[in-house]
Amino acid sequence: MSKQLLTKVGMVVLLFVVVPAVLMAFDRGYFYQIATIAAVFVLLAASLHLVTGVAGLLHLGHAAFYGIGAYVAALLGSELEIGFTLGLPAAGLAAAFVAFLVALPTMRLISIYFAVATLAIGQMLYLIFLNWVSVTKGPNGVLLFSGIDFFGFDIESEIGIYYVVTAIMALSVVVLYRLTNSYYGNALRSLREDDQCAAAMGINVTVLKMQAFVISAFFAGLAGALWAYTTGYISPNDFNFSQSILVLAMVVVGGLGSLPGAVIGALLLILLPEVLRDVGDTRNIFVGLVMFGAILFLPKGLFGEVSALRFARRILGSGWSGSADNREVGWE
Amino acid sequence: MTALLELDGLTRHFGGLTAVDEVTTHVGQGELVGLIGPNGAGKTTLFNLISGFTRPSSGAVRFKGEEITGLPPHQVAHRGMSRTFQNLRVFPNMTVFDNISVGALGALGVGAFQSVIGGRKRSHEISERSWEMLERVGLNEQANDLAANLSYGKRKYLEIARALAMEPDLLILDEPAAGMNHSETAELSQFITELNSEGLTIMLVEHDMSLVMGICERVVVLASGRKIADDTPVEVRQNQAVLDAYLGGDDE
Amino acid sequence: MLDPYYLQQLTIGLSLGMIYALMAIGFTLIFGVLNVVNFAHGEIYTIGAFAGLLMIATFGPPLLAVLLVVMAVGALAGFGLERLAFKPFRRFSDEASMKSRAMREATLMSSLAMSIVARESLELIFGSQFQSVDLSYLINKQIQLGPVTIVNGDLIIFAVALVMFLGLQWLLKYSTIGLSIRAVSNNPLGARYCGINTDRTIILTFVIGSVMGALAGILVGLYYGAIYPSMGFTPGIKAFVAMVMGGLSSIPGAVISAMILGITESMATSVVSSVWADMVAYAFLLITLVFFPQGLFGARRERV
Amino acid sequence: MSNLLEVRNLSLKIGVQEILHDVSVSVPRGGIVAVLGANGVGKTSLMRCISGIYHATGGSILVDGEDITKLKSHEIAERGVLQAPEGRQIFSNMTVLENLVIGGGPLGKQELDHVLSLFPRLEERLKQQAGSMSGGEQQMLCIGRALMRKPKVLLLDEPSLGLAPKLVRFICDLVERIRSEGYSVLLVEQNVKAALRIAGRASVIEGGRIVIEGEADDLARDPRVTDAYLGGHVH
Amino acid sequence: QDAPIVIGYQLPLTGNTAQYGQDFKSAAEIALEKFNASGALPVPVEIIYEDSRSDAKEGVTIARKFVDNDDIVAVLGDFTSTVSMAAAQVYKKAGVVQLSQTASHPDFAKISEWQFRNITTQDQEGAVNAEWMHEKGIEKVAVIAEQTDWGQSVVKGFTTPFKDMGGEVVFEEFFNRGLADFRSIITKIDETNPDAVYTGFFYEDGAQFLKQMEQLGVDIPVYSTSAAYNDKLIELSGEAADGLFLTATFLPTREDAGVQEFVEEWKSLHDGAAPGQFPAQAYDAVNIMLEAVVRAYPDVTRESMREAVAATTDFPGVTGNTSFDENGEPLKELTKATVENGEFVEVK
Ligand SMILES: Nc1ncnc2c1ncn2[C@@H]1O[C@H](COP(=O)(O)OP(=O)(O)OP(=O)(O)O)[C@@H](O)[C@H]1O
Ligand SMILES: Nc1ncnc2c1ncn2[C@@H]1O[C@H](COP(=O)(O)OP(=O)(O)OP(=O)(O)O)[C@@H](O)[C@H]1O
Ligand SMILES: CC(C)C[C@H](N)C(=O)O
Ligand SMILES: [Mg+2]
Ligand SMILES: [Mg+2]
Repeated sequence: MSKQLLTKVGMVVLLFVVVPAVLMAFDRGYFYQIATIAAVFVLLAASLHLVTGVAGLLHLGHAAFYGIGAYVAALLGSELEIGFTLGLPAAGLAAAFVAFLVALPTMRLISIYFAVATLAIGQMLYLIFLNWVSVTKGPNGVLLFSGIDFFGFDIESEIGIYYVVTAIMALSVVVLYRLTNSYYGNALRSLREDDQCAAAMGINVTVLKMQAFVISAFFAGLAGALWAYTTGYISPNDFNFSQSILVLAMVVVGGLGSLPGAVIGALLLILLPEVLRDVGDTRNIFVGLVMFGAILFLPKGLFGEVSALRFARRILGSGWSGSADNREVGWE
Repeated sequence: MTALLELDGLTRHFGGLTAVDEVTTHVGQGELVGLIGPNGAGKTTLFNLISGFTRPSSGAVRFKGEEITGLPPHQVAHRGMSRTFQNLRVFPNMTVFDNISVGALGALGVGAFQSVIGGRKRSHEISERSWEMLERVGLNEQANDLAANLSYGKRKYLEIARALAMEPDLLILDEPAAGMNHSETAELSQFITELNSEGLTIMLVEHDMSLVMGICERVVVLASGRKIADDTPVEVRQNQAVLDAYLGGDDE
Repeated sequence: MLDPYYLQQLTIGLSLGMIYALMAIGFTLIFGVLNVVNFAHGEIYTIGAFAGLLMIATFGPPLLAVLLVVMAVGALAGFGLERLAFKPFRRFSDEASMKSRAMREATLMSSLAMSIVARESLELIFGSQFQSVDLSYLINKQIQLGPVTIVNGDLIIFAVALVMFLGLQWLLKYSTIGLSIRAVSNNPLGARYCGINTDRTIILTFVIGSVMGALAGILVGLYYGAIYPSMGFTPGIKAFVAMVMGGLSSIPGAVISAMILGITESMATSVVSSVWADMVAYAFLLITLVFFPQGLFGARRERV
Repeated sequence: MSNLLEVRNLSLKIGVQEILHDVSVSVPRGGIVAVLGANGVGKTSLMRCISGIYHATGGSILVDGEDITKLKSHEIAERGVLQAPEGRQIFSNMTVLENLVIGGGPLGKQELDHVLSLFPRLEERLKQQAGSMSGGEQQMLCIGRALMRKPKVLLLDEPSLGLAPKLVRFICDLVERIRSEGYSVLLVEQNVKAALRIAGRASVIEGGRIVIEGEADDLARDPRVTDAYLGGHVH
Repeated sequence: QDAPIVIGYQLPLTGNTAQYGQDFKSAAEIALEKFNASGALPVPVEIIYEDSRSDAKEGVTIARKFVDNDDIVAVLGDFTSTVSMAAAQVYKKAGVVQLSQTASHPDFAKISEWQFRNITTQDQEGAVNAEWMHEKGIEKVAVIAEQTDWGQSVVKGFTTPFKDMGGEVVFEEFFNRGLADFRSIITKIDETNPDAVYTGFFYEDGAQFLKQMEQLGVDIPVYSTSAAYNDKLIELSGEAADGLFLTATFLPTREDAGVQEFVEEWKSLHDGAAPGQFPAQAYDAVNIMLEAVVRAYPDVTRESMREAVAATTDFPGVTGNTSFDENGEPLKELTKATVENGEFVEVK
């Protein structure tokens, strides 16, 4: 119990004292920017984790819900002058609402059929962002001049924005953590493992899937609003299929089924391209290689539920000499 | 004795095959009923019809006086019926404890909201119930092992414990003793009788005659989808049709 | 009598569908075996196109020779891909891993990683622009068929797709190899108990699927005269959609769905703006899934 | 060289868990050997090692004098060691016929007829999707599939599981018949009584070790066996 | 030796649009080398290139990075409007002048006083094309453009003046960039029987469009914008390109010392291929920036650079003369060109 408390306090200190202090020491907007974007993607990955990591549903259109949030926040801000305080929840709710609508016909689907349905939904939403010019302004995107107004405070400074974004991210991640590390999480996991069997246990599979999907969309919507407010300009390409795949990669690289894994995955895939900037034009090859290495050597992810530790112990325990006979379970 | 479960002319076709053919029977409150029959007689299909996994082609299922024909499995479960599967279905990548908690959850409600704010009482209740079941089937030492790493027999108990965690009124067991040896079967028989004596109504399919004949109060026999006998074990054992179709010669 | 305008649109749709089908066939074969989405199939397609391009640029041999070399390169690429991105994950055969989605998703990601590396490398070497192809190699010579216009490429693609399709159907239904492929796809552990060399079967599947992918790449590349590093992306998505719509492991299903997608797109373009054509195609997919949750020709879910 | 299958001092470790220790079992040509034991003692693990699904961490396995310990599972099958495994592992979305044909490998029609004559239920259902069959029907398919390759050594992991009493008896007869045709059988069985009746020798595993080993008839009278596995009374 | 003056350049060096960014870099290097060799300033000028991958996330991060680098006094780029506009928010706040060679979003230059671009607006190009068609007696036109902010402005920039002249727009549609198959659209256009097609595409989509027009036997004159001006268009589409009309601000064949110097240098670096419109655009942008540096010297600060860039008048670039109006929009002269026998030639 006390160890848990310690972790909690540690996290808070890290996010709200250590990181800003370090950033302050460098006094670099660049680092704030990266930290802020990273926070947005941590939230995004954490929200996808609920659906893909815990409930085991391969979701290939998550970026679209992120996009809905961003569009709602940006359009409310630029067209109706409804600021951040209301725009943020509105963004989350709008994404959740759309998720609810599209979930009605699709939640019956299983495995890869579900995946392809979400791909279609994601692509359709993207096409709407891009082509419904009269509302979304189409390819012109939406410019959002207003800064973050947080309950009357106007937040302009980098550190201020960092604090707001991180605070919302942290709060959301705590909620997602509690959702997944609870009996509710177990119910979701049971869907991942065997949905028919879960149904026999009295679990309403369709409704549960729908809940997970909608909740996840809600947080993706929040992430979208945060993104809109940190950049001030959004356009459809920020929410295309590649972005969905990027978020999926975060969840998987970090370790499917574990929230810290998703967080680490998001940090890795946001920070890595930046860190590798000096490598030059080959940097994305390295991103691919690192991703590959991460999956190869930690096949259940950095923090996988079906734990990496067990895996490590196994390797160490049986002395991974590379010869077939030393591998207890081989496919050779 | 009031009937807890009533089946009325239940029929199911698969293509040209009639897997379950006009089966009418009932299970009374507190009864322990066995369902036997040759392989492919339609026993599992009958269980699937009762628990909502398969829709009947015709006929009706009534549970606690209420018609439940065609309801989806989770709703049937909510009304107080829980089952195990013939081909073992545990959640392999979850711990033994978590497996059982899903059963408790199904009964107590899933509760997204409570898991975030408050809900202490509920989660306490779930863990209490899960531990209780764990202890009952003697898996408490393996509570934190992955279910996939349990041996076959232990998984059987896990499945039963999970079903019990729902605190059902009717428990349906599909071949609970398969894969167990005599002494283990005896242990299981004891366990099932104990459950039954606590007031739980149980219906089970089993090929192990020592179990069925030993503990069931009544035995229903299916052959080729039809009910060919419905009687006490003693009577059924002597029924010529049953002997021909199922037991064949002397039984051990 | 159909309006020649719609007849022409229908023809275009058919030809488009044929192109998607060409890619979907190899994709479905590989998916069918491993039950993972092979994100790198689009890169195999691209590699095939680039191999052909290099051949044309350096030797200028007859088209048939180009295709043969491309097939060889495809086979090699498929082999390499399997060794690198899939094989390492098969060392886990305990039950938890086999049933674990994490493992499946791991290969999904490893193939994604390989596809990133392959695409970025191609970009680095060739640049991301369209490559210039000797125009005489393009298979877009006009052929007039009554009121509709097609090109010789349509006929070539049709013939190749047909051969691939029939060949695979025969392979899967009647040959020992095909049965092994299906067995491994259905139950890899069971296949080992039956004495099937699962490793070899999987490699073989990758090789066959990749040969088809590479062949599709060069043919479509020459059909459009557009060869560039990210050329596999869109057809990859379409092939994926066609495969799922068809019911995952059914090759006829994938082919029919690919045709449906192609026709839907071209017909939609004639009714609404082309920017919405994909919208119609995706909506069609969703509707299909609502009525056929396991795709058009998918196996029903196993009984409990 | 009378032992067709010989398992010598086999041990298996998975991670930190020791599943088998120093297990030795041998099956003579034309003999039936039963392996008995409670749930989770390692019987299936032993069978998996023999079929090359798990790779033993110590000891060796010989078939007809040839060391197969390090061979891959398909190479082992080629040497005539076939298994009807636990969990059946049939190809659920293929037809019954296809399941059998795959099991047959290079062998063909003749074996098919033989197997179908053993299990008429399968013959009725040749075109049915294997996964939609009843539990017992799947068990027949699983055994039938293993027989399709005319195994030299047949490994049966709980063949009676899920079978009706009439069929259990039938399987016992079948196993004896297979033996009389010169095959060897290694049998894991929970139905101890039935197993001891048909087996020549038997071993009892507890906690990954062989604790009792001997002639089946002796074991059937051994109180350690009767108490633990036969509910105390001898037949 | 004084410290060099540093300029940041953000552009896509990897990813789907890398070909453009790589060309920009190449053009910028030519311009910079020439400038540093000319001795116009006692200190060298240096350009730092950062790869934005045409991704807004990376674009803003780079912008921050540039802003943080106190040595950087001005910024060039990005390529797409999307990324340029996202980055613009950062430059606006920090007060760094940003000159994009290609960002064509109607609002880009309006974001703040810090944003400039030297690409012609489509109001200008569209009007010239409309006039041109009108002169030739073309009355019914089908308009098609890629679905980007730029494509939107292409359509608007053309249809408004054309309708004002009494012309009729019989078809107006967009397509997604990178669309491989234009056949359905072409068939649809053909069905409306226009006298000409006005198109907004880059050379790659353009080549596909023209090839497929020919393939389907649709013989309607095609007009386009300077974005299609690239030798690769002809290389990719062969004879199908013949008879394409377009406006341009840059013709590598123009008899102008500046143009020829650039073209020669470019050809020597690119296996004899002539530069297209976009690299020329970048070449000019860099030179405008360098000229501004000279103007501001020795007091080269972010503020003075903004004033110096804004003061650009009649800058004689390879894409014609550039001046900035009060909004930071360029005013340029356009030439008309067509493709004849596989070559771009100026229409007098
Ligand atoms: N989905 C299905 N499609 C086709 N046939 C089916 C399906 N489900 C069951 N059957 C057939 O219906 C018959 C009854 O099957 P069921 O599983 O109910 O038998 P059972 O009595 O449980 O047998 P066992 O004791 O072997 O488990 C079998 O012959 C089976 O092949
Ligand atoms: N892949 C694995 N990873 C971890 N533990 C395993 C693995 N396979 C088997 N075990 C463990 O090895 C022990 C022996 O299992 P095994 O399946 O061989 O038992 P069994 O004797 O066949 O039991 P049953 O009669 O229930 O089938 C069990 O405790 C099981 O948990
Ligand atoms: C002319 C083009 C380079 C403009 C660019 N497409 C943009 O996004 O603004
Ligand atoms: Mg059954
Ligand atoms: Mg076992």
